[in-house]
Amino acid sequence: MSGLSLSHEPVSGVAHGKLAMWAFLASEIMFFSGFFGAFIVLRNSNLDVFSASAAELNKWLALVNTIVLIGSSLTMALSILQLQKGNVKLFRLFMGLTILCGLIFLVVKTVEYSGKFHHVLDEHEIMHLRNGVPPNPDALLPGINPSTNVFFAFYFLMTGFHAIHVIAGLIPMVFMFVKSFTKGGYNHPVKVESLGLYWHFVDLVWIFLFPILYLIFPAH
Amino acid sequence: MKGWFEWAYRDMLSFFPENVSTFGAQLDGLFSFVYWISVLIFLLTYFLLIAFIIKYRAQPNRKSYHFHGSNIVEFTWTILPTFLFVGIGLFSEDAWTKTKYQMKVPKPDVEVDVMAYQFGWQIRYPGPDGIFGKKDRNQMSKMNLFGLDSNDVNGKDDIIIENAQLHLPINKNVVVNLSTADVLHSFFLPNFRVKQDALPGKWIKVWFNGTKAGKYEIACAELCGSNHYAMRGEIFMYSQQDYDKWLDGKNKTMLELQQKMKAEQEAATAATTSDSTATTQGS
Amino acid sequence: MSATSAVANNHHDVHSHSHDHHGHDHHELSFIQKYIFSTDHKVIARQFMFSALFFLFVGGFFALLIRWQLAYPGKAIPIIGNLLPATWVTDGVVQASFYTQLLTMHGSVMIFLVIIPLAVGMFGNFCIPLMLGTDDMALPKLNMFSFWLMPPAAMITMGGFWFPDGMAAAGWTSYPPLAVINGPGQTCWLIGVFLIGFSSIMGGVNYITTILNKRTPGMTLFRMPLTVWALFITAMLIVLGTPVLAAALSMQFFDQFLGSSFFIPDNLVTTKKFVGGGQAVLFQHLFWFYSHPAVYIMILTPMGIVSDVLATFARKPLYGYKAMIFALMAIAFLGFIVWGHHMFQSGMNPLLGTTFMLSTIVIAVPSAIKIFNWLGTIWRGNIHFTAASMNALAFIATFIIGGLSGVFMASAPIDIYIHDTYFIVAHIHYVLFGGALFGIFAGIYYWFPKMFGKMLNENMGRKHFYWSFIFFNLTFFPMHILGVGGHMRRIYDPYIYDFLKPFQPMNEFITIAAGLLGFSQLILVVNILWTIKFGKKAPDNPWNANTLEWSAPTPPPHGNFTEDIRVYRGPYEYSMPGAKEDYAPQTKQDIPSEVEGEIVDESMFKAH
Amino acid sequence: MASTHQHDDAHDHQKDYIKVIMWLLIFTALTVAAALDWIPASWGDYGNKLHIGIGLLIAFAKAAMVVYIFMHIKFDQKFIRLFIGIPLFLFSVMVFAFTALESFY
Ligand code: HEA
Ligand code: HEA
Ligand code: CUA
Ligand SMILES: [Cu+2]
Repeated sequence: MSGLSLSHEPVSGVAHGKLAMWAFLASEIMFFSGFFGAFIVLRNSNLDVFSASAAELNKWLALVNTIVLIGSSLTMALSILQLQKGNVKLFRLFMGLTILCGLIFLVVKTVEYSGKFHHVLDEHEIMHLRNGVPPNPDALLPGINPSTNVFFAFYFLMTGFHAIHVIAGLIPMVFMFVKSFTKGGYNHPVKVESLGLYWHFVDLVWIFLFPILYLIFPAH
Repeated sequence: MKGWFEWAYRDMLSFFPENVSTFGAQLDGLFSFVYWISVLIFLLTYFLLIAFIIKYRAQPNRKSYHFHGSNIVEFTWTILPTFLFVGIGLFSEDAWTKTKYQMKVPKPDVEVDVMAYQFGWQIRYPGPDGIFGKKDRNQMSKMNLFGLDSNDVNGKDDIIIENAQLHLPINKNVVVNLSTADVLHSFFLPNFRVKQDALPGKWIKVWFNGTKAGKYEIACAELCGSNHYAMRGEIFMYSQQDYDKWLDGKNKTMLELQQKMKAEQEAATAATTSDSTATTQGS
Repeated sequence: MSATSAVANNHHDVHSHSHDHHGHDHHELSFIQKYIFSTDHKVIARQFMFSALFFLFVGGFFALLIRWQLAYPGKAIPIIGNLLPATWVTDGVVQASFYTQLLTMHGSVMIFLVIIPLAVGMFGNFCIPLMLGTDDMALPKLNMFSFWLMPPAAMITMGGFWFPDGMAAAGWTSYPPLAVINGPGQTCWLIGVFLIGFSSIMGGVNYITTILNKRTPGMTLFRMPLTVWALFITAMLIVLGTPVLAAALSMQFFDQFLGSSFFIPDNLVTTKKFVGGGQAVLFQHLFWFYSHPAVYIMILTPMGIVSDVLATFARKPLYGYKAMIFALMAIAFLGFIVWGHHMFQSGMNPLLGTTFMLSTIVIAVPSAIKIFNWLGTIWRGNIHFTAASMNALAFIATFIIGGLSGVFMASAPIDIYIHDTYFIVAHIHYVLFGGALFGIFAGIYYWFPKMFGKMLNENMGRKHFYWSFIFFNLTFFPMHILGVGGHMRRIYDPYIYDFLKPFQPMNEFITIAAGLLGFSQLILVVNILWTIKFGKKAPDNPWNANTLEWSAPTPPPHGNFTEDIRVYRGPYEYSMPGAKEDYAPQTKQDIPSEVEGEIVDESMFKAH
Repeated sequence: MASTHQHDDAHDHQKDYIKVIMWLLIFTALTVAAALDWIPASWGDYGNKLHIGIGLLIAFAKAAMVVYIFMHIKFDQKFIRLFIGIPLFLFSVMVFAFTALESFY
């Protein structure tokens, strides 16, 4: 029955993988919308706590991460171009760079998190960040953690889920990268393209996280 | 077994518990308005459904009518229900604003605080001085659900009722400030057609005006844990005289209690610095 | 298609299940690859069907325990009372803490593990590729994944069973703060439902891709059967709604497990300590932003099925095909802006109550359009009564009642009194059991021959229908009356309230009817099992229907069709005047008749 | 599984990408600069609002560039825009309803 052509060419003109990725990204937008919506509501009712807490975050590490992530978006886009052109060497190079950027991002994130976990709140901070309520000694995580206050809950929630997305993106990238060194090579431009869409989306989320968590709380 | 079929030939509307609040009649009226519309729609659609099922049941030599539908018909049965349903919406609006809009809550003749907790209700009257003591959320605890500020003298004489019995006069605008100490609860007075969820950290004004003296029930209508079902309270509606009598009795015990406390405190002043209890109970 | 091709197909079935089209077609697949980890959409549909029917009995069993307690509080459960675990019952009597677990798990199981898998998982998988004339889903591996996420997710959802505190006990709505201060059973529930949601999203993504991309030549969007349209729109609801639930669940998980306070305001007087600063209503907003569309996720597909079944058995074109599609779209769109009607009494801004009241009432309009079009479909038809068509008619009958009770609650001031009473419970079951489940039954009776190659026993099918329909109404109609009487939902023992004492006989009546209703469902199971073993072989097109799946061999082989498929007309061209047959399969090119068998031939997106 | 939509000229895209990345970096610098303490404290709440406004505006501009160029919305079929448009619409409905939580009454 191999003469049949029941597995049709994509009718909409967009390859299956890519279309599915777009549908999935629509879903992802709604996922983060839930967080952002909640963030707006709770920010409005906890302004003081939010700006006091945002001051504790490390803008500069986040800036580094922003640049790293934007850079990885570029290398990702370029690696897709190269694979479409059939230039495997350059594909490998750019894919490798993307992975590298992803890893740097995660390392910086780890540094940032562990800084938080090692931060013991002093009297002054307990007043400002926790309205005078002493931290819960039984909290699962030490130092500054989601139970510190609503702002940090959002911080860990949003950056945490973002980091999970980064990791989830890195796994297939490493797979493709490694595969491109094997004898068969790697030649599925549509898959790389779909993954690229996903990766740009991850970048996009960060573009919003960066200002709302780290930046737009002025010092005064 | 005996009571089983009694309900089968009773009109649905006759099952409402007795209404004893001023706006209750309007709400019940709205219900029966929608009810009769629904009955009409029900009869219309069921008549067509059953008639078609009988009339057009399969017969060997009948052929169905090949017809795809008509835009005029579609348009008609889109527009007509729209008017009807929007009508219901607009018609409901008045009762909604009246009962729930916080800015439309009438000036209270009697004001009480109701604090829900797992699993019961605490009720607070302002006491002899007629002023509620200040509340301080940071002082809330199992012993002090309202979080009465221990430094506020106005709070010392507040009457707190712990056994979920609410006593109120009839024909007076009652405003209940509703909140909860822990999880969500819902303040449900079936006979008054009142229902409002209690939110932790927020005071919501609920108002009603009872029209008939007697004893009614308070229920919790929001799942709040395993004993949700047992959050039963009682509400006693009195004529003004009876209510005053009850209230005077309460106030008197409060004053006596206060004086006794004061005396005790003075006696023990030198010895220890004991915590002055903000509240006493009554029932 | 002839008997020979059916034989050939069976033969074919043994071979080639592999999905990469790079040769090696002819190796034998092990049992596991063929029936367990299969990527064939038809096998996955069957897997969804059997697992969901299993959970129907689990959920139904919980419901019967609930009913026992409400009718005879404090009395030991007969027969099985002493077999149940000690954390559930003492001396055979249901405990108050177990009762809340029961109603929570009943609601969750029925919604997440029964109706959604049946309506979306099973019919989506079975119908979409076949009705579009293609060989499989666009992403078969993803499809398999989306099924195999379900069993572990189901286990995790009920995982609280292993903890001393028991399963989740905050209602299927899981409102904080209650849910947050509950024990590990709640954590399990959160994770489980999150995974189920993920599985749904995977499915939805796949359906959207398949429908947009894999239509056979000639199959324009406006030639798709309504079942596929309904699934398409349902998939959009899933893709756009479910992630919001996932977000809400994640936040609740943080509150529950990591001690944050998204939904916890300051100074809660509970044993668990929180820093506060959150808002409890926020969760309700997020939850209903998903869960209202979710009720349409559960009803739209059955609506599509009913449209197909009615047109087939009335031998008539569907009345107002396009109007039906626009009504589906309108319901889906409005479904996203009405969620607040679940929160009229929650203490949200009453002004929002007004807005939500109006939008909610407006959503009745497209539903009315659908009802009238169904009535128009059977008008001047020639209705054949089978188990399938009777279930479809029952859908209309019960959905009218369920929908009308929805209009009561949609009016915010009326909702003040009936919110959280049995009036709501009656509404739920009229739309979910009476609506969704009857629609699903209709679909099962309709497509079973194609799915399994055997004709279901019609006699048993009718018995199942009559019994279910009668006992369904006897069980759930009286609940409206309980609601009017003020009977709260989710209460363990109603009779501690004086004003509810008179309702004990009615509760008893309901319980007995519910038991019989549960018993009636056994007929369906017996029928299915009996048919699979002894049933009569099904012809390729037993109902003389038009849609593409009936042009495939029975049961369809791997790859579905034995010849290339081209579509020439819409799906509902029945009884064309002057034609020889009273049906016109979408694949048949020339059918001489007096009318042109066309509806429209245009499409929103690029067509062939 | 081949894409039916061919990208005509790969080289052009490369130029686009480089341009976009430059703008992205510039905007990043801008947004960090804007977040510094340059608004006089006397502007009070308006100053805060301005901060937020600028931050979000820049973020949206950056996002638009990523979506348009990197994610190829500009070059792909038009209907793909729905996959972003509809969620954004729903998000705005959501935010509208949520922020009405407290106000009015
Ligand atoms: C499949 C599921 C399903 C469906 C389809 C619906 C449909 C509707 N629902 Fe329902 N609903 C639920 C499932 C569903 N619901 C569930 C599970 C809950 C409870 C959740 C919980 O708290 O646990 C609930 C709760 C619920 C509430 C909250 C009640 C409360 O908690 O206080 C409200 C309030 O407005 C509501 C309204 C409606 C409306 C207006 C419709 C409309 O879509 C109905 C439209 C249909 C019709 C109106 C009938 C057909 C029309 C006609 C016959 C034509 C009329 C003719 C003329 C005008 C001439 N529903
Ligand atoms: C599709 C959804 C669906 C379905 C099919 C049902 C089916 C049934 N439901 Fe359910 N119900 C809900 C969805 C559903 N329910 C939801 C969402 C809630 C709200 C939950 C909440 O408040 O959070 C609810 C709540 C609910 C309540 C209110 C509980 C309370 O508020 O305290 C009640 C009470 O009577 C009830 C009863 C029933 C009954 C009797 C059935 C019957 O139709 C069941 C019929 C039985 C079977 C189909 C199975 C047959 C089983 C056997 C024959 C047993 C044999 C097996 C063994 C002995 C192992 N349901
Ligand atoms: Cu309190 Cu239910
Ligand atoms: Cu709803």
